[in-house]
Amino acid sequence: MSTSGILIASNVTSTKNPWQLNTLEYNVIGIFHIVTGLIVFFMQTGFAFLEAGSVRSKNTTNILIKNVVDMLIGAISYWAVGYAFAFGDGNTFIGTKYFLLINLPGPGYSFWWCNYVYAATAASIVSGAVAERIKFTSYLVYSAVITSFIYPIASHWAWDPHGWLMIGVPGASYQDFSGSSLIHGVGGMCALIGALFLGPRLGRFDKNGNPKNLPGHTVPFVALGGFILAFGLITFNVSSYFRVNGSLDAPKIALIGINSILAGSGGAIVALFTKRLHPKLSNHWSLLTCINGLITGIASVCASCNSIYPWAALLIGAIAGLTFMVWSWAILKFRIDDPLDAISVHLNAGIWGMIAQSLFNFKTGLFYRHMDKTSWLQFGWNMLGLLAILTWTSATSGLMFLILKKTGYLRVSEEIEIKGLDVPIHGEPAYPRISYGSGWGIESDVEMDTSVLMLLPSDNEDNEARVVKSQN
Amino acid sequence: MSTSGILIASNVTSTKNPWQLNTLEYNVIGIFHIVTGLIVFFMQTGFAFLEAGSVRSKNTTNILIKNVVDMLIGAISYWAVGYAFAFGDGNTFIGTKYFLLINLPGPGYSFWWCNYVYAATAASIVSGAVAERIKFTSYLVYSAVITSFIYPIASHWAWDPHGWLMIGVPGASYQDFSGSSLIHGVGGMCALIGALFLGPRLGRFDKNGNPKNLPGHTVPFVALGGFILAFGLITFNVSSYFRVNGSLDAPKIALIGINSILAGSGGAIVALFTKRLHPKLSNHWSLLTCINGLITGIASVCASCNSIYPWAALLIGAIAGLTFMVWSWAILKFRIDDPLDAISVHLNAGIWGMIAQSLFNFKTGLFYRHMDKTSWLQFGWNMLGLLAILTWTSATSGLMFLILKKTGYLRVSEEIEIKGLDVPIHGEPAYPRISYGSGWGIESDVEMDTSVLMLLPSDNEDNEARVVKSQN
Amino acid sequence: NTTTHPYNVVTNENLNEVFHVIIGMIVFFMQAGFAFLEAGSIRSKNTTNILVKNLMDVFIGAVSFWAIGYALAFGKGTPFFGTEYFFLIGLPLTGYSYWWYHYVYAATASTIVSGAVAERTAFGGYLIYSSIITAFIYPIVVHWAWDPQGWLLYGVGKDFAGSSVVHCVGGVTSLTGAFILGPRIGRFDENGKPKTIPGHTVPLVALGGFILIFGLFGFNVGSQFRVTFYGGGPVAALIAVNTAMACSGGGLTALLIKRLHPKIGGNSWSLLVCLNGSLAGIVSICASCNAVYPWAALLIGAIAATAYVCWSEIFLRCKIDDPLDAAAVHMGAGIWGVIAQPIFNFKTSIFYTGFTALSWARFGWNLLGLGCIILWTGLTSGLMFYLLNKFGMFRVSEEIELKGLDLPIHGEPAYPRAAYGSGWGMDDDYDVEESIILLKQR
Repeated sequence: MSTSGILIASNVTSTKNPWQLNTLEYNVIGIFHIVTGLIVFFMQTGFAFLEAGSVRSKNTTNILIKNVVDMLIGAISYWAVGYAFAFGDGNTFIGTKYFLLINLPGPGYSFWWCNYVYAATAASIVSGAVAERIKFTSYLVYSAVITSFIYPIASHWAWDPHGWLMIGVPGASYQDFSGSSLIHGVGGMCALIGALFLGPRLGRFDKNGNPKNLPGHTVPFVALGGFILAFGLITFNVSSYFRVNGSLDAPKIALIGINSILAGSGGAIVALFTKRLHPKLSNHWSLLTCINGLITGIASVCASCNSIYPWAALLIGAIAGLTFMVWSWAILKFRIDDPLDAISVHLNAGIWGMIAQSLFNFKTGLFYRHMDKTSWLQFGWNMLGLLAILTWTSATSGLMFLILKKTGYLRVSEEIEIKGLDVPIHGEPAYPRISYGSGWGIESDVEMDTSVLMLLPSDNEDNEARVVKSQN
Repeated sequence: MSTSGILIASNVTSTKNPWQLNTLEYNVIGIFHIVTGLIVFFMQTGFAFLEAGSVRSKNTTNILIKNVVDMLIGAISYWAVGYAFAFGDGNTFIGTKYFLLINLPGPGYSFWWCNYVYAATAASIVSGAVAERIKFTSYLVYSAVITSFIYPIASHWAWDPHGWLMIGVPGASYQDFSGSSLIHGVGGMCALIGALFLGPRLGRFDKNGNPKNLPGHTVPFVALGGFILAFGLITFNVSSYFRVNGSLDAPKIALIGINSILAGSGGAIVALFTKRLHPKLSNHWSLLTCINGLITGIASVCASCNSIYPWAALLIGAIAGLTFMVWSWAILKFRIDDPLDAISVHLNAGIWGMIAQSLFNFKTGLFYRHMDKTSWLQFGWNMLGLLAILTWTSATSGLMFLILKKTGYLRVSEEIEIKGLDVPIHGEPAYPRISYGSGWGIESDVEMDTSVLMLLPSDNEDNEARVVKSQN
Repeated sequence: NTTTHPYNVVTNENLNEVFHVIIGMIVFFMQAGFAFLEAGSIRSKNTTNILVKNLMDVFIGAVSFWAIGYALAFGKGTPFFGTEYFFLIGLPLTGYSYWWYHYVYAATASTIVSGAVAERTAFGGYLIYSSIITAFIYPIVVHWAWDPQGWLLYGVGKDFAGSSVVHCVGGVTSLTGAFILGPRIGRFDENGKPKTIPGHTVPLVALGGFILIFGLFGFNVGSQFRVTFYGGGPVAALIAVNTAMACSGGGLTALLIKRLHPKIGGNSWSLLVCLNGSLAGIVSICASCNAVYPWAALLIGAIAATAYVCWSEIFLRCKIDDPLDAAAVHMGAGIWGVIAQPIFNFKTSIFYTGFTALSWARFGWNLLGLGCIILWTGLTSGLMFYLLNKFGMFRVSEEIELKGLDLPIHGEPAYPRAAYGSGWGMDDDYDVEESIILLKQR
């Protein structure tokens, strides 16, 4: 970020540069940002399908369009004001330059690109928790507010050199490498507030308040989303290593990759086995639990993946998998309805990730500095920062959701919720019956082979006969 | 592949590097590993969906969770022991350093990352062949054994400078650029042994031993898997070119990409046309055959894609497409049930790839050295290595599957196999009926347009009326 | 020994080409995007058909661009076509990454067509037209516009990443194909009124859309072929930013038009229109993404989406059945993109140079090039489709069209009924929880 300002986009074509080395370095860095940023951008697909598979078929188009639109709205609002609030110099609280990217120096563009995809991620997290019942217009509003205001200001505090958390106190400054608290914490907290204001889906809890399972309609889509998210989140962590020109920078990036996959593995495997072995749970090998454990694990090493050993990553992930199970149980106890477990995954990972970072960091962690004063100071500052970020997020998003609720824009009508959002609001049922089926009589549960055999010879003859005929 | 990579890994341990340019080069190399490794990692998604689409809907969650878990288990076991066995110096047979990555020098991290994704690939191949009938616990065991023991030792032989195949004899050393034999051969052989020990799925062969078609439940998932695999496998080959700093290294990388896609094209087109035109086959333009031909083609140039001309790649791929059809027919003749044709694709590609490499390599191939002594020696050494690798794999995986079978952990009960694995074992049917359908009367085959028109105006009014009401 | 090598040059070259290869991979993945956008937009009875076509595009494209296409496009020769490097023979090593990158472009141009002619094209005819596009029609246009020898490049116009070269070629071919093929049975009723034929799976369309947007970002960024000059990285980043802005402008504009315009649709928030709008936005910014400011990109994208909606309406009025709106998106937005380039370019455009003669010449040259490209593509593809149609190889029989292509032609229904259902009694509307409890007691 401390770009020793070189050039603006309009005069970058000069090929003569006395500092060839610098050029190369800047180019390598730029390319690295762009390529990894592209992959992180692809993560939007992951969220979309994780969510699409987890809702009922009657709301599928709705959840997909939300995920498409939030990346589009995110781009515009992060371009217009978000980036300026986050990285436009300014004071310790908020940035004030580069609105609409005006006067942004050249190297800022790749930085914008990376940070835009992060902002879009923070907004996407929320859509899972409020799925199947929020109004589309209200969704448009809150995703704009998150990417233009709530998230940028939090990231200004912690990631801009002018931010008060980044400046810190002598001996300590906020350490959140790739956003356990800033992205997952902010996203997860907004999700919690949103789910609280919206209330549970109809039918989620019976009269006695016991939860009823509302299964998602297509497990393979959930798995697709999970795979893409794993791919994207690992790249996310890797891409947060913003400079790649120093000695041993590449190995450190690889370390980040390794830590991410090990933490994900720890989280997934622990969650999987907990679900299988805990006497009070259903004792199934659950795919959904496994995927949520995976995401929680990776999200919880975001804060520390550049500065812990692989074994610590595995441990952090494993504990995250466990806390996920606890959070998920507690959220249900409080009768909060979160169709995607977004709160238990992201908010949990944000909080635990910041704690773990303060414990296991191999330079400043409590365990490595034998709990000396500096490491306690660092721990305290991290906790303070985490608290500040979560308070900020819950206050602002609470206000926003409150206003939306008061004006009646928050939740769809009961009829639409029960009958499904796709048809009345989007006019596009996800699986129109009329487009299914063929005319070859396979529709009924006829024995497959027989019918193929039955059909084919005559068909082929017909077909070939026709071809021959038309050629004559 | 690994000569240059491992040299980098072992030479650059000093953190002080006077050569800034060297730093840059190492960084570029590291970034290249990491980014391409990430894309190869995404290939897991490809395997998952290729397999999910090819099984029946009652086993979909099962196959998906297997593919999620094997990449996670792979990470842990390759971190704990796999990498040490493969690249931890040691003797000609096995490596002995870097268990748990302890004391791994910096550049080794990006090397670990790339090799981990390769190991996970080798393990994933197997899950297709044993689909729809293997126990989940047994799956956990074998994917751990493959990634921690069977594959790493084979790759130590051929890719570590200490391995006996790599050292070779004067004038010849094993040539398998990106793993025709090491990844596809090992994976395919494990698949064969697994399918043999498990026996066919119930209903796959009738009383007279004639095969019955058990079609997969969703062709689009198969296609999704195929596309992702093509993307991943081409990157796989490209990423195996471990250094990118030499003069003309980048063109060679591009050559690898070109050879891969041409071989894939050759394989796919030949398989497609064989299926269409061969009088004894069903004469359809078959998508599944086309995808399998594609994978076989790319896998068979793994061994040689850095050292053949594009026309040779096309030819190798085309022959691979043909041998795929033959293998597929033969496997069925022997009444081995391989739901994904994993054996015919990968084992076939492994064997043919090594032969083709010895024929068409433009430096050492039989055709280019006019069958002189050196090229025959090279050919012999390659065949010996292939034989050794396949023998090693079949012996160890045979023992493993035998033990699993004897202890009764290998195959699910008949009831569960017939009724499907998803519900009893995973508690998550892939498409829960309860989550389908909406309340808007589109379910029946009502004419789409009419019903939309019928619904919308009244809905909107209702909706708006309700909004107004709630605002008051 | 690497420590004595002349590093700078080598690293520059390597960096450029490594960048091409990696970005090329991402663009390659875009094929999957097209495949799923199309697969979700048609009826289930033709799903396997459209998937196998999109897959074959990759292979046919590779073989024909290797054999002939690259030679026509980038071999030395005349200003109109190249004559060297057939089968890549004699290609210098440094040409390989160039081939790889342009191959993925070529495959893109031919894939666009399959959407417009979906659900009714015969497979044999498809194989033929797809090879001709990647071997002949598209490479010649590329030679004109992007080869140093091409006659269009001698001029002053610019098409940075193929608004005209890739997307117009694909779009115009789609248009002629859809026109000659005629509409699907049942698309227009007796009075000529269009009837909606919805696609069978919206999530697959969304999947395709996401992958396409991802791939098109790579497409635009990767078109910055040299990234090692002073400031090369920032320009690549500017391209990504501009693409994001155009994509957003397009998607949101199309979404709002569909929601608010009284005459279009049911005033719903339409996912499909939103996706097509964002694609149109990216298509239109291809020509200028390296040389406009982000606000201009937003504007260009928004106008492109409007153009897409209008073109789509026009084609429907003309009773041209394009199931994917491929012509409206790629041709409509592509034309606008080439026109927008000389208007908004911050170095050479009309407004930024104060209406100089040179900037007007640039504008004119872009229009001329655009006209020539459309004319060439329209004529050659029209002739090709006409001949295919004449010989009865273009369209399947009425029976197969009505009953679906998957079974008779491919033998692989996309969702075989026999593969569905389990034996656990979960298939009726049983309460999931109860049945799980039931099972545990077992």
